[in-house]
Amino acid sequence: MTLESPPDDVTLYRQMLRIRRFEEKVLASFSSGIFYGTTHTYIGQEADAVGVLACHEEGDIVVSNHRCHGHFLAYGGSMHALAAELMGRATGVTGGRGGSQHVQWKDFYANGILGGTVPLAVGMALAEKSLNTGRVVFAFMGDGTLGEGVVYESLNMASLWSLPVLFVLENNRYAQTTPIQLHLAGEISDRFQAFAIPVAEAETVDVIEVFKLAQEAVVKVRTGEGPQALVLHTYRYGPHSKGDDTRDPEEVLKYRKRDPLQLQANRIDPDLCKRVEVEVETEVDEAFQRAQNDPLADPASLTLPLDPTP
Amino acid sequence: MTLESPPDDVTLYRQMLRIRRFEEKVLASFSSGIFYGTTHTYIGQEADAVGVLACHEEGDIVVSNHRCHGHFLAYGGSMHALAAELMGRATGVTGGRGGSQHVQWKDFYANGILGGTVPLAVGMALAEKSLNTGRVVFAFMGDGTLGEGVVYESLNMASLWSLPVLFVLENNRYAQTTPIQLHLAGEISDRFQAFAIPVAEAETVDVIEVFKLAQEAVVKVRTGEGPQALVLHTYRYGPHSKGDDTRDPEEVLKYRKRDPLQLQANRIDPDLCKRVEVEVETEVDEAFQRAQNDPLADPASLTLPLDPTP
Amino acid sequence: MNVLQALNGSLHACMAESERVYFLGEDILDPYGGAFKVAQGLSTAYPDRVITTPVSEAGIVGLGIGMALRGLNVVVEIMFGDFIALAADQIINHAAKLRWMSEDKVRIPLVIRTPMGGGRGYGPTHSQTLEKHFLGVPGLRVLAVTTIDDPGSLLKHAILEDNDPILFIEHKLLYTKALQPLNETSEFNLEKSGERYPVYRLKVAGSPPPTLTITAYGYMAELACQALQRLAFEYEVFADLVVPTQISPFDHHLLLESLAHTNRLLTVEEGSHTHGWGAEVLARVVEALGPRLQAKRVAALDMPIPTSGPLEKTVIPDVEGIIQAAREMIS
Amino acid sequence: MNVLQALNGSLHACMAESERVYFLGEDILDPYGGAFKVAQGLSTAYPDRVITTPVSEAGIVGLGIGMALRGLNVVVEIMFGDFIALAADQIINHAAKLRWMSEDKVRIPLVIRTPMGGGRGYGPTHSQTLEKHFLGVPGLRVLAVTTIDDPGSLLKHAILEDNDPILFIEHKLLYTKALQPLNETSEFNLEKSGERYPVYRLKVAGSPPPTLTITAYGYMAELACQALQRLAFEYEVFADLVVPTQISPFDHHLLLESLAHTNRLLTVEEGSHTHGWGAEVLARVVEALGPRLQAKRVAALDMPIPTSGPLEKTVIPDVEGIIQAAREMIS
Ligand SMILES: Cc1ncc(C[n+]2csc(CCOP(=O)(O)OP(=O)(O)O)c2C)c(N)n1
Ligand SMILES: Cc1ncc(C[n+]2csc(CCOP(=O)(O)OP(=O)(O)O)c2C)c(N)n1
Ligand SMILES: [Mg+2]
Ligand SMILES: [Mg+2]
Repeated sequence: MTLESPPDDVTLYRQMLRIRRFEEKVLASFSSGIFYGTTHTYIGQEADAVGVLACHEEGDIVVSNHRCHGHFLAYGGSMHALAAELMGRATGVTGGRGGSQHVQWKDFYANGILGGTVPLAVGMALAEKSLNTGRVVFAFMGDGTLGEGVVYESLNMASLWSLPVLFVLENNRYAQTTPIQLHLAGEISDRFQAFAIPVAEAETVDVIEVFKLAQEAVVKVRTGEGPQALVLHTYRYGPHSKGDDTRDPEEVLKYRKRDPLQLQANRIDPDLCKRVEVEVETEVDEAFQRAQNDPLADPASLTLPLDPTP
Repeated sequence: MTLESPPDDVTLYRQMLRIRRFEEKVLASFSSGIFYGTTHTYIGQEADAVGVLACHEEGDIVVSNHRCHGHFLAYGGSMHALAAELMGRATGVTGGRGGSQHVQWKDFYANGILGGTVPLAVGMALAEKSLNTGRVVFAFMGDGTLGEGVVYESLNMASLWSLPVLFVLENNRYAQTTPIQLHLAGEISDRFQAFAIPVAEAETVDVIEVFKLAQEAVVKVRTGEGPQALVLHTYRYGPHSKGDDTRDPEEVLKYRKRDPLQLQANRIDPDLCKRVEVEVETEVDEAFQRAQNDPLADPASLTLPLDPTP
Repeated sequence: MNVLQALNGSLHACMAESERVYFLGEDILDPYGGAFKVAQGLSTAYPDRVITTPVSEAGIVGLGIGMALRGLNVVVEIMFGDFIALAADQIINHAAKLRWMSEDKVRIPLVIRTPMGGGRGYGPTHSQTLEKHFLGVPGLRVLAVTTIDDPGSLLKHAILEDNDPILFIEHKLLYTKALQPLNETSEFNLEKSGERYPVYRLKVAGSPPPTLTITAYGYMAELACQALQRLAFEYEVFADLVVPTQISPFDHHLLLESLAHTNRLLTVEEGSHTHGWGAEVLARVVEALGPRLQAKRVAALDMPIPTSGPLEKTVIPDVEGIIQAAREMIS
Repeated sequence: MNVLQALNGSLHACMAESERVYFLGEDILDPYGGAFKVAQGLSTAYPDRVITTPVSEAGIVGLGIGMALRGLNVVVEIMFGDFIALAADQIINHAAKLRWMSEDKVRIPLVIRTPMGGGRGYGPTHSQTLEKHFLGVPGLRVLAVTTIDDPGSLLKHAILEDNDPILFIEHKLLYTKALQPLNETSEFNLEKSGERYPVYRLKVAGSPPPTLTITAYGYMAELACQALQRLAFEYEVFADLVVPTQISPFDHHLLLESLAHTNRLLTVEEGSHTHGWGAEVLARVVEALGPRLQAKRVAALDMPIPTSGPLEKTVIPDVEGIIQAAREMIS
């Protein structure tokens, strides 16, 4: 297996833009009451999901978290189904059962318990290794999730058994409202190295840089070198969920100036950029429109989680 | 506060010998059926408890684990009460409730859930720091306990808040029957350093060397430098609990040759050594004898764990 | 005053009253003040005793136990009750046992506060009523807030006047609900039994003797109040409602008093049906009353809590469900 | 053949039958074969599919879920049932929900085996009967072994023929007990209902119609068998004993059949009394039967399990306690 070159600039741009516009629409529509529950948007972090998942191959597994829309769209999930899921429609990814943070489709798994899915990711890697499928597990988590003990139990076993999993740590510098210096002692990369897991690290929102780092790491994982970690220092532009932003607006502004989309747009002919913009906006509008016209989830569709009869 | 010199050689020897002879007697007496439950002996690791706890001051807190007899005796716990506890007597440390691994007396706390007490230790350190008592918490754990996630949650908070706790990691190279290479990825010291906790480390059974390392670390803890870790590579000579030894006898023999007691005995006049031996043997015999003559725990002593009435 | 204000005010009062009160939790610093704002203002007023923590539920409960062991009165906030399972070992094997294991030499004055419940579309991992898995833990007290009387004083008793560990349940939908002070309600006759953690008995003011006894706690007590009125006015079914604040261990004294007249018991809870709180209530009452009790439980369906409104509404009990069950029992 | 041999044999058979069966646990490699030896020989026979793990209960259950998600049939051994609380989040929020959350698109063929129970003086953190806290988890099946019939086939069904997560309870004291094969017992009349996870009904052979129905699972079913005989021969009290292997969700069909005649129910369990398994059994039966049931529970005292023999014996139910409770109900 060799290092492949990244997808073309426009594709990368389009994918990031799809996430951006989708999320903007989610935030803008929230007050209209079309959604159930809450949401956590990915705006500002798009280069991570798109750069990393550009390396995923059919059959690879993605384990995501509460902030999963970006991962899901980059994985190839349906924008319409995601919108419908947020709106509690029968056509949602899980028929309205899971909502924003509990998305399961093909080999994509997201969940609202921070850290709780990390051992699942490692277990899936163990299964794939045992079955010799050559599949790689991508496990996304945030800086705050490094507070959860089960993450370390998982890192230990992933390393001990040399399992095919790439840990993608998105450090957006906050856990909800808590800045990293109030929740994390020491260095993020050391948390992986303490388990002898090699780390690649970057302070970047450049999707191509992310892709390259990810691809190097994924090749190692896929060729049996064992787990790798990718620590991506990034930033989210939006609030943690909806209205709960307590950060210094100056700080947000500073990071907004190094926008991953702008950076990638600069690599593209402006007219082409515009065209992509229009196409994506149309796609987002249509996805939302269609979802809104879909029927609400039907209580008759509910099933028991277990067959009760012996 | 200055570094104090270690206790005199005979005192150190006597303390280690008290543990050794107590534990030998425990193992030897088990088949006679005088005990309830099981036990985990400390034979071979005596230098750790004695060397480390020689640094403890009145009011300091000791958090121990399933293998607690050595810690308890070095802390100053009553040998008779410990023997009585193992025998389920009313005079036992906890009146026969806790047994071998659940020992609570003064500021000493032991428990049978691996790792579960580590956050308690850190919480106690937080309390002592808040109350400005100058007390230090000694938290003992084994190599296998590094498998438990809550340990890392605890290390993170201890470090974040610069709490007065000394983590004493006794690496006896096994978790029950599992050799360390099958349960631990990477280096033990890195597990602490990943949380920016300074580590002192030694491959030694020399009680004076242990004391010196511990004293240096404790001084740092006590003077507000925050948590420290001491990684002591050691070995247990006995089985994990009673009959369950699956290790290579050659390996056990190798480590038996660097016996902490022998090492310390070499520093002492042989006649004095003999006298100490006799005294300790008498002490152990008397402790057991007295305990065996004590009444069994009385069911009428049982109390509810909670007052049920509102 | 609403429940949120009462709880927040109580926390302020406790921290003012005793310097030994400490508060730990995730994202609890001002201006955020916790995901549900119960901690609002605390970190500004008591910066040294209000500690925002990493995302480590087991760890912070464990730390709270350690602090309590050393004599502090500790409040730990778990952001969503769904995460309490992460601290199960700390609660069951440490907090609840340490006093007993030490022959009462150590005590654990720890209050673990957490919001439970659905109704907001938060989905399967943020809408649960998981306290049922922590009922009947020897050594653990479980309290649940309602709007009745004074939830602030309930919390205060828990923090300042109890030396044993407490799981303190706050239903998310209660926060914005107005309190029903004991003496001011004209719609219900309200009787109170017990001081620290009272049990309340309500009936529709001026109603004839009850033929049914309903018992509910937390937010379901709210719904049961509504059901009580509609049962009386629309269906001429008259019921007693017994609302405990301490749901485990459960004191069935007042319930038995009411049942002595009605012999009919309906329990209502938001947790899933099987092995819920109501099971123990029924069991106790049957044991006590012998072969004359008719009983029924209203609870959530035995499945996770879905996000989509129509689904969530189907899974979680509502006023209609309570009324229907009550009517079935009477007919 | 004893229970240990049956379970060990079943594991061997499962691993031989399907290459998709994997086994994870702490200290399970030969020659040790696990703390209670249930895994003996497995690692020698199937070195690639038997994985000894670090001391990480949450982690290994989580890994098991992940493996199961990818189509393997996974058995995870938790060394002592007391440690299951460490995996509570993995069980409640992951294993039990994933199928439902995916609209049945994924399945979790996972068996978490663990020994529970006291009687060996292991003390407060190694003697508990904690399964009560995992009953009524939507999406989780809880099974419990007895000596009756074939515990090996129970385990085999769980591992190979069930695609949902299972908590599989083995009482420590059962391992060395001899099996009571269905057809060979002359002391009891034995009736079996259900295939995969049967419910059994026993009565003393040749006894007159029962006046009492006892239900118990696990090791307590053993004690209840002894009590049944002594009640019959010493006190002329004749009882039916209903023994489920699936304790949650609980199928009360056979129990109701028996109660239709006796109207008297005694539940027996080793877990602590309040909010135990018996509560749900009683509640269900009362709901079904209406005002004619007399009921009582025998269970452990509501306190931790002490180490010292005389104390432990006082806390945990014994045959005498069952007999006494039964006689009280009849008199
Ligand atoms: C077990 C658990 N604890 C707490 C939460 C509440 N919570 C949701 S997101 C979040 C912060 C997560 O921070 P991070 O891992 O950095 O991810 P980010 O939100 O920054 O993407 C918290 C505390 C949760 N969902 N799960
Ligand atoms: C939570 C938990 N899991 C498993 C066990 C069972 N157990 C008791 S001691 C032990 C090995 C501990 O190894 P280590 O920490 O190295 O201490 P050592 O026994 O070597 O002193 C295990 C697995 C336990 N007591 N608690
Ligand atoms: Mg973050
Ligand atoms: Mg060890």
